[in-house]
Amino acid sequence: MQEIMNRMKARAIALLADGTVSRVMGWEKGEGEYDWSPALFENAEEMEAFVYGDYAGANLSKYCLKLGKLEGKTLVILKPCDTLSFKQLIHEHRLEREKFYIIGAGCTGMKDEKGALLKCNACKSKEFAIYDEIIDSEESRKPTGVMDRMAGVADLEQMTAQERYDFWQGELSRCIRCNACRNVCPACTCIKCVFDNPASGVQSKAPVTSFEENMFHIIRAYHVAGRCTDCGECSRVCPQNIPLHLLNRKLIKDMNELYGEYQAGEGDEERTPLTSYTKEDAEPGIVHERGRA
Amino acid sequence: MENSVKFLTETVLRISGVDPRKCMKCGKCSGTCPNYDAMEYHPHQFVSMVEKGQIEKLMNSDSIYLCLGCMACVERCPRNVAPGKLVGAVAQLKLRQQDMNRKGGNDVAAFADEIVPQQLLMAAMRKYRK
Amino acid sequence: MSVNNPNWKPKIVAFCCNWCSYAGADLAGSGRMNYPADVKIIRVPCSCRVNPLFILRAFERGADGVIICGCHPGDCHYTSGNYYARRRLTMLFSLLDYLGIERDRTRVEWVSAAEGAKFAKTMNEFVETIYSLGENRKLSDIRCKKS
Amino acid sequence: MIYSYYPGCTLKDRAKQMDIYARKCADVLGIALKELPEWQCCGAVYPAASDEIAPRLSAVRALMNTEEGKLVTMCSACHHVLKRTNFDWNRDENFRQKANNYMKPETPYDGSVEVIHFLELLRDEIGFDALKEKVVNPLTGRKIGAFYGCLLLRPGKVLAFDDPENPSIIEDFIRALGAEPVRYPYRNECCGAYVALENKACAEMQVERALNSAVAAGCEELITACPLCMYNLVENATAHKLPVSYFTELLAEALGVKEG
Amino acid sequence: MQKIGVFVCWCGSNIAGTVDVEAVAEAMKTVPGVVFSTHYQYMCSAAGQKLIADAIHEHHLDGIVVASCSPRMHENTFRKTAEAAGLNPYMVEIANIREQCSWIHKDKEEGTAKAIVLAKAAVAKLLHNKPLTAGTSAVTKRCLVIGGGIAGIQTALDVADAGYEVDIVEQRPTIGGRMAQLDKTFPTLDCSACILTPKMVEAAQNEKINIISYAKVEKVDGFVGNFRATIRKKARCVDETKCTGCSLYMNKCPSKKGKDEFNMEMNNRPAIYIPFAQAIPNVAVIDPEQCVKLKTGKCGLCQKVCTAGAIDYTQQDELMEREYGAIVVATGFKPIDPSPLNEYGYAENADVITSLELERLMNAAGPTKGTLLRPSDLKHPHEIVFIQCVGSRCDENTKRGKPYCSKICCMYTAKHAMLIRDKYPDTKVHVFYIDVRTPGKNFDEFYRRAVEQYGVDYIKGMVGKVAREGDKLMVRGSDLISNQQVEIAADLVVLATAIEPDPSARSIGTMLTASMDTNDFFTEAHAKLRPVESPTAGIFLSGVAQGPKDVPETVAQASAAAAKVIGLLAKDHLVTNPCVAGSDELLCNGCSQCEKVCPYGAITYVDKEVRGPGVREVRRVAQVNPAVCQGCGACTVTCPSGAMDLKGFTNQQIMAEVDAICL
Repeated sequence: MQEIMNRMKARAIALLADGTVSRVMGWEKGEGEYDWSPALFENAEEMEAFVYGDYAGANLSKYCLKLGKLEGKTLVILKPCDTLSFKQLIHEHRLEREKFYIIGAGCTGMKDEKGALLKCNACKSKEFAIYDEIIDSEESRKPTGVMDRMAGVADLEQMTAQERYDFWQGELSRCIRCNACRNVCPACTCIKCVFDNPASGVQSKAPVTSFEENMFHIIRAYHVAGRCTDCGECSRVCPQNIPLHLLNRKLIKDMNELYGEYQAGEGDEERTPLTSYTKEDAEPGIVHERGRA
Repeated sequence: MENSVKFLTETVLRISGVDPRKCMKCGKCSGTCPNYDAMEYHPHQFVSMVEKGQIEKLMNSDSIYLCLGCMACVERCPRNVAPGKLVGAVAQLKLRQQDMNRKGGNDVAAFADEIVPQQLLMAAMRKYRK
Repeated sequence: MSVNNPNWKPKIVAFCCNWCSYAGADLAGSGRMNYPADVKIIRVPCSCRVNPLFILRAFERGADGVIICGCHPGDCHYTSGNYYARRRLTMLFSLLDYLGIERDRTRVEWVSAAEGAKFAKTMNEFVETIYSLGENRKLSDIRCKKS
Repeated sequence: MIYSYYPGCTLKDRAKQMDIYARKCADVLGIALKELPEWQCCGAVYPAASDEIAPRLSAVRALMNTEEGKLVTMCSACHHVLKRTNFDWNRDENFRQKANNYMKPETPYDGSVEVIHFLELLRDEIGFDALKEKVVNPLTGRKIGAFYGCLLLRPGKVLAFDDPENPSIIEDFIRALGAEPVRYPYRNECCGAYVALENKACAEMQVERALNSAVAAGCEELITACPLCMYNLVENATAHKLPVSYFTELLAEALGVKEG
Repeated sequence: MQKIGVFVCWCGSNIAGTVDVEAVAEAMKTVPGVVFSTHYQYMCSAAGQKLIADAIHEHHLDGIVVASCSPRMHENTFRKTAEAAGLNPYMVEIANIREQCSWIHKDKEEGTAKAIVLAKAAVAKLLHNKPLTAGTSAVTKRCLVIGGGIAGIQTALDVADAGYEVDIVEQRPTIGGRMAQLDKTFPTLDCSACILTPKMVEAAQNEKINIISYAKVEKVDGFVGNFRATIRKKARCVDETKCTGCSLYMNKCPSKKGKDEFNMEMNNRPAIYIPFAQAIPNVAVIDPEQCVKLKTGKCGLCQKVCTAGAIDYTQQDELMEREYGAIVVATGFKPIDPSPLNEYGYAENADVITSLELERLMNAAGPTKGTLLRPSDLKHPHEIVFIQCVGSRCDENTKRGKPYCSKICCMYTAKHAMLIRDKYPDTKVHVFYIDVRTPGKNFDEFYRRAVEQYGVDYIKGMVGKVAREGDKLMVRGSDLISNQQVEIAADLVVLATAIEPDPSARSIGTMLTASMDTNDFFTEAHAKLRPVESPTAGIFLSGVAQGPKDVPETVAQASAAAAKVIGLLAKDHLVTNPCVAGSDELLCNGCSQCEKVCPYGAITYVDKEVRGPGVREVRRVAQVNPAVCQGCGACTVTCPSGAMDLKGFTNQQIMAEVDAICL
């Protein structure tokens, strides 16, 4: 990984120098050993602080929303799974391809202080959905993280309704509505969230009752359904360690089972499972029947 | 066993699962019944008489033993009434009355010979006694 | 459970599309086909107008069941609205079920303008289901419950 | 292919031939008919009253003891009773509950068995085209009428055996054996066997109607899947008479395994 | 604070019977925003409307709730009332306390409580209403009639008579439909062709009418006043402009195996044919399934004999796009196939026929040239049995036919029986019937004549079995009056088969988004009061497409549909529905999800400078074309930010209703 980082750094400095890009979006070390944060670099000197490696877990796609509005091109480093988020934002016309120079970064699985990241345990792909050039190594092309992505969902599905209810109440009731999940999510990109908009009728800033965090998380999962690439950032950043990704993965699992395999950000089709249909789709009653079998 | 009109009617309706009010009185059941001429009351009459509560008349008629159980009337009824099931239910109700077996076990056994198939004897046991 | 409160009457919200199901409900009415007064209908232009927010809001405010009725698939007045609704509601219901909410509190039924009897039958069945489930406690906002 | 097999009482006695030929043919066709252990009489008639539980218990037991997923029957009456029992088991909660109370089984029957008649097996699992290829002794030139009777076909929705008004399975079977099927109007009417013991005249009338119809249409022989029809069509024939045989006998003849 | 008035209608005893209207009006007075509340016997009456108008003036109301019947009945009435009183018509909400309350509840306390909740919900919604202004759209002054039977022809003639252009699209090679196949018509016994063909000719000669035969409508989009249809005109391999209808080719064509559809396939026809002598257009058509030239490339005999040079084997299907202001559905019917009801033996016996087949057998242009001969041996039948209600009036669970009465069978069977007895007095005629239904002018008299004057034997009961025995058909049925089972040795059995909508109806209904019932008959906008309109604006219904009817009823309905079409086409502009979607530019993310689900393509995206508090930048935002948007709301739910909303059914309005119902 060190070697990849060095190549990346050299390449970024060169691109800055020849004027191809005006800035570089990457990572720098924070206070702690594992605490690497997204950072913006505008020249070769600043690039000294640039790092890439095992702790560059953060998905930089969402930062591109603001960067895309600046003059000139931005170089952005995207790991394979990050490219899905980026491409999805292109599908949604939130990013302009020409405003970015994308270096696809080889990845051998990311970590934090607790070990491998959740998303890396069940790595979706080593393919880059979008890039200008790739800097990787033989090592990084090997598959990593072969855990079943849907195992956690399947476990919950096996429980009784009451068990599931108790599980989720236990988790969601710990929500402090810090909005970290929303802020980091590359699919949660509304200029103004319905929950912040007094005119929406569902505005809520902090949870007053047990219901509101339910509402917030159900609607958040629902609003990103079909657009969520399963990047796992929501769970990664949650200070309360709520497994929010289990909500998104449930919807992904259902959509895959009912409407055919689909990965947000992959391919060129802009329609998501929820903005398309077939005449033979299952009836909503399938939810009821499936549970009874 | 109670024998009020209400009890008998309700029992027949319940155990047969037939709703005689669905009948539009077209007579197709009787038009298709292969044993019509032998019967005192015909399939369509079973439907209207059960609806009117005249169960005892039906119970006391040999017609309940003359139904071939062939289900032609059930199959062909355009209203899904199933008159044949009513005949069967009335017959069953009769057998459930005290001392109302059509034949005793020995009587049925007496039919046995070299050729009569076992299942016919078994069927007779079921149809004639309880 | 309803045993706690013998006087409990469920609150049931029925979203009906203007073209088929609302007309079907009218037909049930002119045919004097009874169904419990617990059902209150909200008219929407199409089943695809039903936002999951409305459904959650209803539960939050104390509804015990929410049913969405629209034109039969293929018969949508707007051609495709109910097809989208079908996917959206399937996903929402599945998610609610996943969160442990009684799945029978939600239902989708396609009722045409000519199906007054089906409308009444559906509502009777749904109300019966809700009675058997009892009060909705899992999703409601306690502030909204009248004691 | 292995199938559970329910022969029924009559096939062990008065209708032995039907069973013997069926087994011989099954061997030729590569089907293993695995006789259910300790089966009891199916009950012979399906009760008309929905609250009659006991007469259906032996049928439930047969279904419960079926290990192969599909239970093959040969006799029309057994087929009728088992299929209807199975149908009601899956729809009538009351029946299920009471029957379980009576029998107290370790694991209650889950309703998953499919009851099929041997003819359905030939049509749906083997296929009449494949059957045709196995025929070594085609019955060319024989004009054979199918006597369906009532128990095989009705009630159509429950038995789902063939179109109850316009069945074709036995005709297709006859054709596959190389003979000429003759259709006649009374092939799906009742032979009247159930009243034969008490009321011979009635039975004779039904038989005469059927045979008259068959002869008029040009049938030279009849086949049946029902021991009751067999008995009645032979014993209570009056003005018209026709040779009657079980469909399995015909099959054995065509497959060349009738003798020996 | 808004000032809202509530008006509770008694609807005579319809509402007041199970809802305490006074209590409802009283309860509404305490609802925030309500400044006036009253009740009245008939709000829709002139006096009731005046009461509303007066209250609007007196209390300076800026919104009203009428608690009354379904908005589908009187919403427009009260909107007009409000408008006349100076209020925006969209500041009116209806609480449906009749169809959805008083009529379905028996307990007055319960009904009253529910009515109050419904009225409160309406007030809650109204508090969020905004005045809306309807736009206008132009009307294309042309009408499309789908189906060229008597229904379609009559509608077309009447619309054309008012000066508007009409296209008739007919799937068969000729117009005329089922009526052209009938021999005589009840109860006058007019010759069907004699009264129909003049109308066909009139349609052909009318300058305003364009007959597009051998064609089908493939696609329709647009909306009332502005439909656009794609029509596929099938290749008939004969140039319509050149063909003289001479029929010289008939004997030359080597293919003789085509089934003559006009004669119910009872005889064969050549591959090139004209369906019948009076066909319009009187132009031949080549059946591609039968034509030797088209199948093998060798033949071309018809081309050689055609002096007009009309034959063109290379002709291709032609697609036409046309614009219309109104569309009339006149797709008609077909008799059901009685084969599944094989106790009647239709599938096996040539001499068991349907009534429509009998029409052809009795018609001079039919397969037997009008002599009644039975199909099997062409002998004259001496004993005929008619069976009524074949496949009609069946319980839906039996799968033995249709649940409805086909309406015309009693009368045409009486007609058949009478005509046969009249022409062949030596023939015995029996009719098995369940009921004889004759509610029409001179209908019962007609039926009685069949019995009393012509001695037709009517047997009350149904047939259980038809079995061939020798050259007779043994018909066994019950005679319920004499309580006997009867058996009749018949020579011919005629089944009065149920009728069902033409198989093309379902796809046309889907194409037009016109609602249909479970039997595939088109649903009318109101069963009593708007019987010739579909609930979908601009779609009108003519003939059996809407439900079984006889010729005079069909003609009457066809003219009624024409009157509605004329009323529409006479307008230069239509007022459009102002309840359309609209996007809040400040909230729009420009994500394009809404565009994907819009069935009308009404949403486009523009780069636009957006200004708001603290915002001034160019963004990609959604824009809705209000003339194209039909107001379904699919976009509103797809929009995660809530930028897209639907006027008249806004998020706030619906949530206010939810709150009012649940609290």
